[in-house]
Amino acid sequence: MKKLLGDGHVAVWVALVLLIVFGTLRYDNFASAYNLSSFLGYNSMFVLISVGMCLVIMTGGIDLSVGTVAALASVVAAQLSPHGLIVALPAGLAAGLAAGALNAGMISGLRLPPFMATLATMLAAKGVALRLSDNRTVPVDWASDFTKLGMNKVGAVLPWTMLIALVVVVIAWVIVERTSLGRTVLAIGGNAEAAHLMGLKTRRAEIFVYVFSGACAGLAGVFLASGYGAGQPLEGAGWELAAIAAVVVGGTLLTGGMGSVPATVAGALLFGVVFNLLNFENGRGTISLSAHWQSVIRGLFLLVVILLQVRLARPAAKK
Amino acid sequence: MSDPLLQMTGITKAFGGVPALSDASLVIQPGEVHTLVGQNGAGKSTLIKILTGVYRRDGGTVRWQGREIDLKSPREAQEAGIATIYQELTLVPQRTVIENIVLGYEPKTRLGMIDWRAAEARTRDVLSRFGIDLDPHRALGSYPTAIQQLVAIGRAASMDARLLIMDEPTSSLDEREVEVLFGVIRQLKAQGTAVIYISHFLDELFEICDGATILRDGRTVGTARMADLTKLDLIAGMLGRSAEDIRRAGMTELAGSGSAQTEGRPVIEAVGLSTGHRLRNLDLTVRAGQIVGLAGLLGSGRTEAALALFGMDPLTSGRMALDGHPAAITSPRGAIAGGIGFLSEDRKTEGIIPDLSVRENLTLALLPRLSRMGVIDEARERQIVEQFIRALGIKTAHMDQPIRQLSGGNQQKVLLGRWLAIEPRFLILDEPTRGVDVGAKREIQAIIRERVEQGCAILLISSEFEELIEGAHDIVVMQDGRSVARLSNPGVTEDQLIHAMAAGGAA
Amino acid sequence: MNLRLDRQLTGLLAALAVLILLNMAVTPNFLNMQTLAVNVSQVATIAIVALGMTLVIASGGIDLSVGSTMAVAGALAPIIFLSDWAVGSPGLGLAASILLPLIVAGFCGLFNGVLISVFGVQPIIATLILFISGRGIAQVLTNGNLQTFHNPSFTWLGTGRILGLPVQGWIALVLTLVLAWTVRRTIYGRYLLSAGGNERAAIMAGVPVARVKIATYVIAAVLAGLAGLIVVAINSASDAARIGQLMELDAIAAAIVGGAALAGGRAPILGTLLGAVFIQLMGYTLIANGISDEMTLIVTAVIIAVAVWLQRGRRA
Amino acid sequence: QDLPALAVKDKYKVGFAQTESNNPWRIAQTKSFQDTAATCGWDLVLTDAGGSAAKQVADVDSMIAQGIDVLFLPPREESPLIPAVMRAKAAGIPTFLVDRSVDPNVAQAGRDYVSFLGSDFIDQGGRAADWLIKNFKGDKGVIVELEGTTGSSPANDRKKGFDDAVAADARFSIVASRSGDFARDEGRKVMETLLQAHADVNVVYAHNDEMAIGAIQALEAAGRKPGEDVTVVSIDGTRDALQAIIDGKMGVTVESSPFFGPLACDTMKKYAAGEKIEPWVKVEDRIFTKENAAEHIGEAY
Ligand SMILES: Nc1ncnc2c1ncn2[C@@H]1O[C@H](COP(=O)(O)OP(=O)(O)OP(=O)(O)O)[C@@H](O)[C@H]1O
Ligand SMILES: Nc1ncnc2c1ncn2[C@@H]1O[C@H](COP(=O)(O)OP(=O)(O)OP(=O)(O)O)[C@@H](O)[C@H]1O
Ligand SMILES: [Mg+2]
Ligand SMILES: [Mg+2]
Repeated sequence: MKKLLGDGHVAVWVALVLLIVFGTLRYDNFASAYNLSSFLGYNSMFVLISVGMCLVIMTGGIDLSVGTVAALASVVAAQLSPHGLIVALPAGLAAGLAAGALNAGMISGLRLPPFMATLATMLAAKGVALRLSDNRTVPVDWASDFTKLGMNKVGAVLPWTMLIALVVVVIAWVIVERTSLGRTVLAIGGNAEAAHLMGLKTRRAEIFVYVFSGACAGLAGVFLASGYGAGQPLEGAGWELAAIAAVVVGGTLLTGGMGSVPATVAGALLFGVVFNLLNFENGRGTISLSAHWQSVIRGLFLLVVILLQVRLARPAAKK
Repeated sequence: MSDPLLQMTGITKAFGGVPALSDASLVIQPGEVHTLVGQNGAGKSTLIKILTGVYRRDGGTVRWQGREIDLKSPREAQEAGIATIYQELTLVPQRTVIENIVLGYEPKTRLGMIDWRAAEARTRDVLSRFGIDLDPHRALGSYPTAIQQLVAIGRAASMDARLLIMDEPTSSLDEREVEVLFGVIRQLKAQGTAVIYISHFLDELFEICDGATILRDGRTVGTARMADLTKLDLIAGMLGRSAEDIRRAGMTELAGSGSAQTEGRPVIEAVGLSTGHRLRNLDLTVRAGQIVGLAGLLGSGRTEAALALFGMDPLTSGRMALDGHPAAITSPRGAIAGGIGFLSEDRKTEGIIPDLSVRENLTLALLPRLSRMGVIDEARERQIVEQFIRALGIKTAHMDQPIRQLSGGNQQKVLLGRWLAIEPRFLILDEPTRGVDVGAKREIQAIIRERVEQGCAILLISSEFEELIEGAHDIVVMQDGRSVARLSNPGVTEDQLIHAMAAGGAA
Repeated sequence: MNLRLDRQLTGLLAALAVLILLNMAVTPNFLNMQTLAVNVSQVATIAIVALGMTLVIASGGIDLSVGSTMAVAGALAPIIFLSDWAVGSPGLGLAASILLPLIVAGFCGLFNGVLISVFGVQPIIATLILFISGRGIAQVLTNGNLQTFHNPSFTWLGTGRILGLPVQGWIALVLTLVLAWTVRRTIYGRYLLSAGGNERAAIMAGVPVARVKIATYVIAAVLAGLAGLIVVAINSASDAARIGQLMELDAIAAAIVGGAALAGGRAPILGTLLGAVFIQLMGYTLIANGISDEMTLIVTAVIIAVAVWLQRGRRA
Repeated sequence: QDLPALAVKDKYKVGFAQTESNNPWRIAQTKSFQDTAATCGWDLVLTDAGGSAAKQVADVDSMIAQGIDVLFLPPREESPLIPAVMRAKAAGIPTFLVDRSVDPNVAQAGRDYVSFLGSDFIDQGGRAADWLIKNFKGDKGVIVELEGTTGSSPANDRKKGFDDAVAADARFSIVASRSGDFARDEGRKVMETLLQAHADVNVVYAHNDEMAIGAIQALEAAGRKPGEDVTVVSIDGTRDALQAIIDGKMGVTVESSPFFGPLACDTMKKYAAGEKIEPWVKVEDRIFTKENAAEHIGEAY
């Protein structure tokens, strides 16, 4: 159980459960199948990029390019959607992989700081997405089976996208917990030089995390195109910060070396729930929050979660 | 004789134009324990790092088992059969002990996943070889340096290498662990593993090594069988002076530091100190002009005692008085303001600021006194640094060189300089001569003695009995976070001390 | 250390020289005073924010909230000088409309600094809070409305000229010199580099790390506030939603191109100024030569990567 | 017709899924809906997608879950909001698109949503061009175009409308066209730079008034005389723009009113009453010039 929740990352689970309980009690239909499935569908993209980001951050790196890479992948997938899912999905994924490989090359090969390398990719991916799409959103082919991926559900509630995202989560989790590669990822974050001197395959691990993160972003882009019917070159702004926040709220240290994949998922969902709650609160009509107040409240909420986490994590870290 | 296992010849290496190695060579026979000796900065670690692919050499050849090789990374070296414990602890403190031992060579299940059960078993196996009992699931960083050092040794020793390199493995170990380590080395040797053993403790070398290579200023100046050497020869070779000179100068500089100083006024008095960090009950008094040694086994809480006295760990009970006045020392900053200095045992994480220069590192604690209205008097700063570089014989290209480029021993001297510069009333030295060559060790000891004679009170934590017995006026023995005995010089013997440390309170 | 930084500066200067030569060859009217003035006025705000960012990065942190802090200060200034009280006593009103926003900005920095050094929150997350909320607060202050005004004495901050060059350029230059001196010659500077270089060691050498960090975030925030005022002054309008948007990325990029390392411990102030100039000039070149917006993104990416690669120190 | 019907009630739960709140126009639009809520008997559910089409869909979803009666939706982009429209329809919620439309090949007014209330961005660009062609005195018009946010539909449409119309007149050439991100500060910076590279510019077309004002500041700083030696044309009709017209610095601004609230209330009531609603309820955009600016400045935002 401790492993499942991520060691010492209870705060985020507690907050998540509390918010869901709060929403269920306070609002009609909050826990309805409709709301749940749309919530899961929308947040599948964030779960994906957060998990990719989680591995990157475990190495002590950062990937600022996830948002625009997802946008680029959505454009590529949408443009190829007439050929069906079988072509569009791998194509979008490949776009993500390519961007990830570019990051990996700059960081592991040219030894550029991850912040700057992925910032460059962030700009370039947006430029390429706009170029490919001729500055417009790219409609998908509704007649093909491409949109089924984003629109259909398993049972009444679980969207395919979330299911796939969870599979990726499990894969990432197994890699981190049970493979040499995953442990190397953590070791690099703990002390990159030591990991190298210990004879670990640090370069391979470093390349892996950026390519993996790129792939997650690419897949998120495919979900975006498929679930929202368009390739969107302008989407993805601020996704990198959302993902970083999810990872950190999940208890992963930005300095690397520690972290939990499941807690990161909880972190990503937590922010989704907050948005959802704010929408429902606005519908109650008691207070109509302007958009400005909403951002103030989101910040305050983040503050509370962080302080809670600091309090809960401190004694654990010291023991 | 068959081919040597390893043959390095004519190795050269320069860092940014400054030569570190100019003509170094090293020959290792299969199954021998060979030492590489030399002063701080002689190039020992550099030579090792070139062999194991951390640095690329500028010139020279390396032959391994008769074939010329060119290793490009520590990984390749390990795959070729060379396991290394580098001088700077190279482990990952955030990860568990298990991981630090098996990382890179994890036992796998049939599915290619890590077999954590087997990994734990292997870890316990390795640890028990060294007689360490700890929770292998805890983060390595939560254990003291010595444990970490043992884990590093355990990791390397479990790799079944043809050649095992140890760069100052015993610098943070006490005598008991050193014995355990030697046991392991003999075992490995019996299995045919060769060992390169680097240490500044010369007695150890005579105990464990078969052959020696002497390095001076990046050049190999001699190689011999250990049996053909005396300590004096070794030192003379390292320093490049005649054995006669050395004999005349004597061996340890702490010895005979005046008569027992029991009359000086107490500079620091601690009664019943306890902290949340395993310090249970410490009574300690150090008088002006007195060296009090703190002895104890690994984990007895000596470092914790120092941290408490220095205000790093908040007290849960007990009180302190400085110069006879009750003092609440709650931060290192406050301690320093009260005239307390603390040379930490962990140079890398608690000592140096790697990117700052030698000058900036040396004056860090002194800054408040070096500045007026927040502006640093750089002229005076340079003058002071100049003086310490000369007095301590710090080997550096210039005072603006980043400290991380200095050899370990020289970094230690800079840090000692940092504390001497504040002219402390009370100086805590936690393993001050760790990793310092014999020549420099004497210099450092001389400086310590000089300070004591000027009235400074010193708490000396050391795992070297010789240093304690010859240097300290009084020795306080610790066990499980408590002070259990106080032995007074002159007259303390090694046996007495060992007995007190093990049995506790007997003396 | 001096040697190493100097080598980095040389690399950056070389890159700048190439850019200038390229412009002289291809950009029309490049060598004239107005071009200089335009570039100086545009680079000033980035440079001012980047200076503060450099200090924060040197402390081992990062500050995402600079853009929001700019918005808060920028939204506040017109509220103050448009108030009845300030209209009544314009001199005091003007002073208040500059000082008060800077003080409020300082409090934003204090908030960041306290979260980071007292509560131990990681800088990127601590400053993310104000990144999200700060702009919201600015918008709440103004009800989201664009505030436009006509106030020549305030506007001077953004449009005035001294010796033919924009006031804000001089401000940036003076701040650069002052901070460069501060980092090199004051105890604060030394403490900052120590805290960023090895926090635990710094604490054990008596460095008041918490105080130093808080001061650093306050300085960064005040500088951001100043930049916010300048933006408002240039435009004679304050749009809380837009002031300083994406500024954090520009500022971080300028600092890193200038030689700062995200791991902390280095504060190349002069490099930061040059980094900001480099980024500004690159943007100018692309716009002036009619490169399309999407190509601009791609070319910028390539140039940033190459610039960082050319003068890459150790890894950040 | 398979559009969901709307009962006649005193109170309606009305959803308004705003796309973003980062410019004065959007803020005025939101305010207009909030003001109307009071007079029209709405319980308004307001969301803000922060510029993300995907989030806007999620917002609409959460409104559907809350059981709104009517949806007013300014779709961020043409294609990505189609799922939202379709799901609202499936949930029996009549939807009115506001100020932007969706891809007509997939979703159609009268079938998938009730109607589109708004103006025509292409037409706005065209009208700005028409005014320019009619009123430009010189014989060579060197144009700098300040585009809106790259890739956004108003930017694309306003560009197309203007560029096509101007292409028909041989006097004009567009020497530079560059995004100013719909913002004053960015518009000013881009204009400053372009002015250096193209000193002979004598026409500026901005996709919104904020950028136009920024451009005027840049022109003045460079010693040019907007209104005399440079003609500035733009779109939106903000107070600052009308003031600039009155001051003689700007030639024209084509209105693009954000005040949709009353029209929305009106149209919804008609729909509930069973009246037939046009697929496109066109908003009549006025055109503000020196002749009428002064009389309308009071109502501008
Ligand atoms: N990365 C580096 N950059 C610059 N100079 C270096 C670097 N590493 C080592 N040096 C220099 O090379 C010389 C040899 O250093 P080395 O660490 O090999 O000494 P050592 O013999 O191991 O000393 P010690 O006994 O103190 O560990 C020293 O003068 C040191 O300053
Ligand atoms: N053999 C051991 N097994 C488990 N834990 C140990 C062992 N030795 C030490 N420790 C840990 O170290 C703590 C005390 O370490 P401390 O650094 O105070 O020792 P020390 O006496 O200063 O030794 P040294 O000077 O060698 O570091 C103990 O409370 C314990 O947690
Ligand atoms: Mg060494
Ligand atoms: Mg100790």
